[in-house]
Amino acid sequence: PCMLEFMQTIVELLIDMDLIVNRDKLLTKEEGLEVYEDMILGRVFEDMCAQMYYRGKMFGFVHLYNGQEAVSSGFIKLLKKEDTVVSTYRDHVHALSKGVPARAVMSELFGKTTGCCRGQGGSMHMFSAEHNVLGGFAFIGEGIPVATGAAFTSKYKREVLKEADCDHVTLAFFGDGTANNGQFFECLNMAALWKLPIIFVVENNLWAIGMSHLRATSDPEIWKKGPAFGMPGVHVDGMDVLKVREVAKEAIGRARRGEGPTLVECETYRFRGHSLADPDELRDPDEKAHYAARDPITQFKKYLIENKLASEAELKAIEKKIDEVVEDAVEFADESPAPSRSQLLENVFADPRGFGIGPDGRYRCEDPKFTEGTAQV
Amino acid sequence: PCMLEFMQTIVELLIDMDLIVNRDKLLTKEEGLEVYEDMILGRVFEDMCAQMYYRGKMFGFVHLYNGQEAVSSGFIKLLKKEDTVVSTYRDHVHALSKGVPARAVMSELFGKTTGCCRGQGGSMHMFSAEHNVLGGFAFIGEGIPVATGAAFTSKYKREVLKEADCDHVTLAFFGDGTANNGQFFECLNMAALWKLPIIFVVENNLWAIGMSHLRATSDPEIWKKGPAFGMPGVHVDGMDVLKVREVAKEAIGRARRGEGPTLVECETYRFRGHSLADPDELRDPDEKAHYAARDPITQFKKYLIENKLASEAELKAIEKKIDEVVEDAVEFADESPAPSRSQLLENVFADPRGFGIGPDGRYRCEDPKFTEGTAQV
Amino acid sequence: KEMTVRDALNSALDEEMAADPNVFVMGEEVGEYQGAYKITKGLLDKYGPERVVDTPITEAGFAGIGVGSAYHGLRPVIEFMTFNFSMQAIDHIINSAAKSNYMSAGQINVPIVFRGPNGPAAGVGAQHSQCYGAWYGSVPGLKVLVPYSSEDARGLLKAAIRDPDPVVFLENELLYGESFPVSAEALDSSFCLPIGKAKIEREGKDITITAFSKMVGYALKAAEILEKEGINAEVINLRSIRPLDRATINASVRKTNRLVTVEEGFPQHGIGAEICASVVEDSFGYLDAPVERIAGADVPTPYAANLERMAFPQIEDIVRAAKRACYRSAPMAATAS
Amino acid sequence: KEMTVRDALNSALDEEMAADPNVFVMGEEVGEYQGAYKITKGLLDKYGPERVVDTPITEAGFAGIGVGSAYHGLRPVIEFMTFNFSMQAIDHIINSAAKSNYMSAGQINVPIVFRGPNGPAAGVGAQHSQCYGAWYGSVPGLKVLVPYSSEDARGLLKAAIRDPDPVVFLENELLYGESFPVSAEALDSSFCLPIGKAKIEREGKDITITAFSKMVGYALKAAEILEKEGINAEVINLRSIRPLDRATINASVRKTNRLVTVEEGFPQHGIGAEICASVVEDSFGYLDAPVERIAGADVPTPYAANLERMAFPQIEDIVRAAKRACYRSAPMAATAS
Ligand SMILES: Cc1ncc(C[n+]2csc(CCOP(=O)(O)OP(=O)(O)O)c2C)c(N)n1
Ligand SMILES: Cc1ncc(C[n+]2csc(CCOP(=O)(O)OP(=O)(O)O)c2C)c(N)n1
Ligand SMILES: [Mg+2]
Ligand SMILES: [Mg+2]
Repeated sequence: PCMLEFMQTIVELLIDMDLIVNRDKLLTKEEGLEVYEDMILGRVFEDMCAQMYYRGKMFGFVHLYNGQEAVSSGFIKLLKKEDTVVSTYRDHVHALSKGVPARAVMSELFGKTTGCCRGQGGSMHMFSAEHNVLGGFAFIGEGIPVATGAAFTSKYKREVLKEADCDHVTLAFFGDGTANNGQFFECLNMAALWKLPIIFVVENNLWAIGMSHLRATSDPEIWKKGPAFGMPGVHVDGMDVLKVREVAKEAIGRARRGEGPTLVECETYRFRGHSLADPDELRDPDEKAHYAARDPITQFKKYLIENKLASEAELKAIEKKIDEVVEDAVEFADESPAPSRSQLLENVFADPRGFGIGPDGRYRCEDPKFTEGTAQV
Repeated sequence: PCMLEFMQTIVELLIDMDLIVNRDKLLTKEEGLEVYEDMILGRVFEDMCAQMYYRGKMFGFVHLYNGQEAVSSGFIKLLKKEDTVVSTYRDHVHALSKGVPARAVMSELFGKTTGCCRGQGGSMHMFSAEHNVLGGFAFIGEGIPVATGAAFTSKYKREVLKEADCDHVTLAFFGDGTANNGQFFECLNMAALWKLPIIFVVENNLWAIGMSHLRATSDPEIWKKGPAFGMPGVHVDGMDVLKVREVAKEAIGRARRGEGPTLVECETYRFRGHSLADPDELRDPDEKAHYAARDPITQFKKYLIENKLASEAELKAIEKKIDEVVEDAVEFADESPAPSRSQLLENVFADPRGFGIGPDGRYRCEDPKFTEGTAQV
Repeated sequence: KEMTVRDALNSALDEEMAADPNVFVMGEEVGEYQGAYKITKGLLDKYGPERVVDTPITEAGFAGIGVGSAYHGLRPVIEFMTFNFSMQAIDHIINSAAKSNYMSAGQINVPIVFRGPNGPAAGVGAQHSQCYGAWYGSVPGLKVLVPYSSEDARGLLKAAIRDPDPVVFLENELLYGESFPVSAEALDSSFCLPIGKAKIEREGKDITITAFSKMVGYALKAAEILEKEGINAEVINLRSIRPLDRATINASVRKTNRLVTVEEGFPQHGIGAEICASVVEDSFGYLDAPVERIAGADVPTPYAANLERMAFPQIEDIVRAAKRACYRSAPMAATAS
Repeated sequence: KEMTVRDALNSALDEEMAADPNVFVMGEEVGEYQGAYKITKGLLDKYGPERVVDTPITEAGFAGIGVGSAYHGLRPVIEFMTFNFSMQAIDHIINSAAKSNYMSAGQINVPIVFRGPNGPAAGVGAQHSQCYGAWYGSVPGLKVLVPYSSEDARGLLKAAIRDPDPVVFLENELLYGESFPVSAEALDSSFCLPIGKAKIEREGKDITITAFSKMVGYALKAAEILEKEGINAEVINLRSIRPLDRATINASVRKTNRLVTVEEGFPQHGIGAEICASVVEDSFGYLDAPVERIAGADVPTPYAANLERMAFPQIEDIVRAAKRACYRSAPMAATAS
């Protein structure tokens, strides 16, 4: 409740300061349906992951995105294929929004060779070079410099490689807890200093595992660190995909025009525990209920219908389609083969010369000693 | 020149904002002489170091403090013995201000066994447990968490160990370049969150080796990071020891009363290169001249005399005394013995059991194999 | 009586905190969440938030804060949620903690413990599965302990907390839930194991197998299998990687004349390499066969379960290596292989 | 013709930047200051601030930025002012750079070079004197190169920049100013040395001495002294720590039957340990004496010049160890020592 009051105050403050965006900028029907489908995909996919995890189909740490869909869909659906997304361990939905097929993500989670990383990466490490999803970083803050480097590349291409039309933008997604980490601040400085085309998207879901944001952060208004480092900082209601989308449009536009980075704090909430192993005992039921009532999908559905952008039937059709997509992904993953033994030693290097490769230039992956470490791989 | 204008603007801004302290709070004669003596000691000691370095008496990296004396003297002379100072590689003068004898510091620099660390630490690693000088940290930013931990201890002693009167304060000194490093921000947050009795003293000498502060920092007003992290941030003219002292008094008082940390940015300048190996070719002669004209010692001398706090003769006497102290320190260091062979293996552990110690419980330091690494030390 | 490793660690922390008010615990989720792996369960209730300190996610920051408090005589126990994250604080472990007693010529000792799960868990991928034993074990000024059983966990953690020097304490997530018999002596609050002494878990005369942490269990199982095939293996639980108990290892090899080393970390510059070099230095003439070194495969840890299994030593790998060592009888013959 | 190692590195950078616009240099003081050790001298003038990028003091930040740009196909050369500071960025070297090709199943290779001076310099104390060869050399996904001469420096740096994988390139401050003869071939801009091949600097038949970086010079001087005393030493310049050229090392030991390893890093889990284990694994029957391992003393580096000298291998240590190895003729006799 104290948390809610506090957030209330922030929102009022922001409205006063004219920092909260105008809701009137509408989207087209096509855009609305695209965003809705993406949000549904994120939700249904993650629910399925939970089922599959409990059935033993996936393992290790699995972090789901339920509740935060407005952020991924609100931002990523505005991107071009050439734009880059850098995520964390909570990365399935960012990958899906960016266009990585559900089959490839689900297979990866099943540890199958048809996964987007052939089963070598896993839940926390989704990569797709084709879709410019550069990971999947499991260490807190680790993805932020990498994303800043991706943004640096756009500038380099323009200035050094003379690709004048290179206006690619990078989005770095991470949580409130991560916004206390040193790498965040180091990169805010460099991104502002060098005017890099990056947007730092903080998904402030109020908790870092069991650590409340208010207990972890001396000034909980994360967006304020933008101006402190010389870039715009924006707070947005991360449960409202329209608001997110408007803020995202502006920030992405700024980055594309070469006008530099933006810090966006999205106030959101995760509807499940931190990972599927988390008993989730610390969060106040009232708090959970408060945010559950603001489910971004329900809200957006209502908006679409009230504004005559879509009919109930159309949305139902989307939901049905997505159910099928996800069912299909599961089936595909389940039927796909596990990695072959040879995969163990492949891909350590792009050029493995010198590392015990055979005369044919390939790894000696069938060396009987290889699991003993004495193999020179 | 652009730098100067810029600084001018900052200063005006600060005056407007009433953030620049009132010069009228005077000091007593005793205090004045103590501070003057300390500043002279710092200056003369460092000049002697340069001589000794060029004569081959000290080696490696030697970073001198000339020009910045108002900061060390202005802050540290207000401390109690129990208060802690944490410094960087540029640490000789902080150690001297805190009371470590010139002999001990000079001997350390000569690598002699009478040095404050028996010649084991060296120029960048001054420690004195007796004087609560906790180092001497050669990595950028490394000292900041350690200092924060020292401040944490004061709080712990009060709250857990029930030492109700433990009001010890910690000062962390570091440079402008360091204020871009992640550890700085991580600690601003924790210090504010836990209201630790620490003062973050940024000695902004406008340069980090050859990197101009303005080229390195998106918002060059470092003091502003204080409020951004929920603590007071103050800018002060670091060439004016009276101003520094007033700001320091307030910050130290706040920390002692348990009211939490302060960030102080002292605008200062180093009169020599980054280290004695630095050709110092990048800094503008005009800039150097500008700050040379504001030599903190000359300014303070003028103040003492104009305000009748000291006569020329008294100050001369102090200067003479310090010359003798420093001469004596050199003689002492020169005549002191080099460390004995046995020192090599001592002090690796407080309890070296298990590490190849002899039956008498002491290191087997005369083991003929010990330089080969195969000795188990 | 039986006890899980988790309870062993928890009770050791509890007793040392009760015994010495200078001892405190700091890290991510150690307090209200009761520890990511519940090692600090109940401590917040008992000792309060001043002594069970939840931190923001700032390994460099809070590890350094721990070190600073240790300079002033407190006895912090710093939890890394996993040791992988200790990389973010490695400068403080190496420079601020390990080197300060030396740099200050003994003025400032650093009684700090860095602890947390180390090495591979299950299905957590390449970034969460690394063993840091060899890295930390190379650094002068550090002591590095690697408990296997509940008795190890209790005795070594208590020793680490009471020690005046920085200790890196490497646990294993997959052992937390395992139960081991514990003696009455080990349950006493005064219980403590010496730092730097290995334990012979099983005596044998034909071959020496060294292992630490989870691999001790594997080595013991391998020894059972080998026994059935007529090979009598001696299993050494290292308990400490630094100092390494060269005396115990060499005495065993002088008896068995054959050595297999087992670890889950990467092979190059690993603990097996060091043990091999130590035996070559001290007992070269006693070795009747090349040392067999078993380590994690020289690859980042793959996620897929079947690949992951292949990436780490299995019991059958140990059996196979031990047999190989035993069938090679004379030094010269070895080169034929 | 002679060339300093500094000029060798500088010319290699210059030529590779001229040849490929994707190559850029980033780090502290690499631009306007021309490099803390002047390795990047003149590059800013020639290639501009977009390709010679001065950074704030943020190793984690700028190393990660380099990695991110390499994911997108640029070829960053990241300078650490010294490799000690690479600890602040070690997560990016290990996780973001080394493991990504594997985690992404070959989709994202990381053509990045991390370079800078490594190991002890002179009088710079405990924090500035560490050798990181063994640590980085243990990590799958990394290649680790250690040049000694100017030819090494040119050939290996060019190879590193052209390589599609992350390379850790360990230089030595005290060698920067040293001059070495260079062949015309080595001066050609197409010159490149193979990664993973050691170089026999001096042929010999009585004993093998392995060394890298500055220690190669020491080993060569030791070999001269030994020659006068009738011992004919073969000196191997490793050039690469990872991959380690086991074939060359083992072939040499099979010829000489004796081995001394030399390094300045800490002994435990060091490069000497790995070489010893490799030889025991591959050529056990050929060894006529225990391997002699020479390393830095197992202490933080002291400042005082006399102590510092004792803390690192000296030529006479190598001579002494080689003699010891030669006088021990049969394996069994060794145990008497
Ligand atoms: C360097 C590092 N330290 C600790 C962790 C363990 N950890 C994983 S997620 C997490 C909390 C992150 O919270 P937040 O940034 O708010 O993201 P959210 O999970 O809420 O999306 C922590 C501490 C880690 N992965 N990396
Ligand atoms: C982690 C780390 N990176 C780089 C260095 C090299 N270095 C030494 S001093 C320095 C500049 C520091 O500038 P500043 O913080 O302004 O302090 P000043 O020297 O001006 O007092 C740098 C980059 C270091 N010591 N540690
Ligand atoms: Mg969160
Ligand atoms: Mg500076």
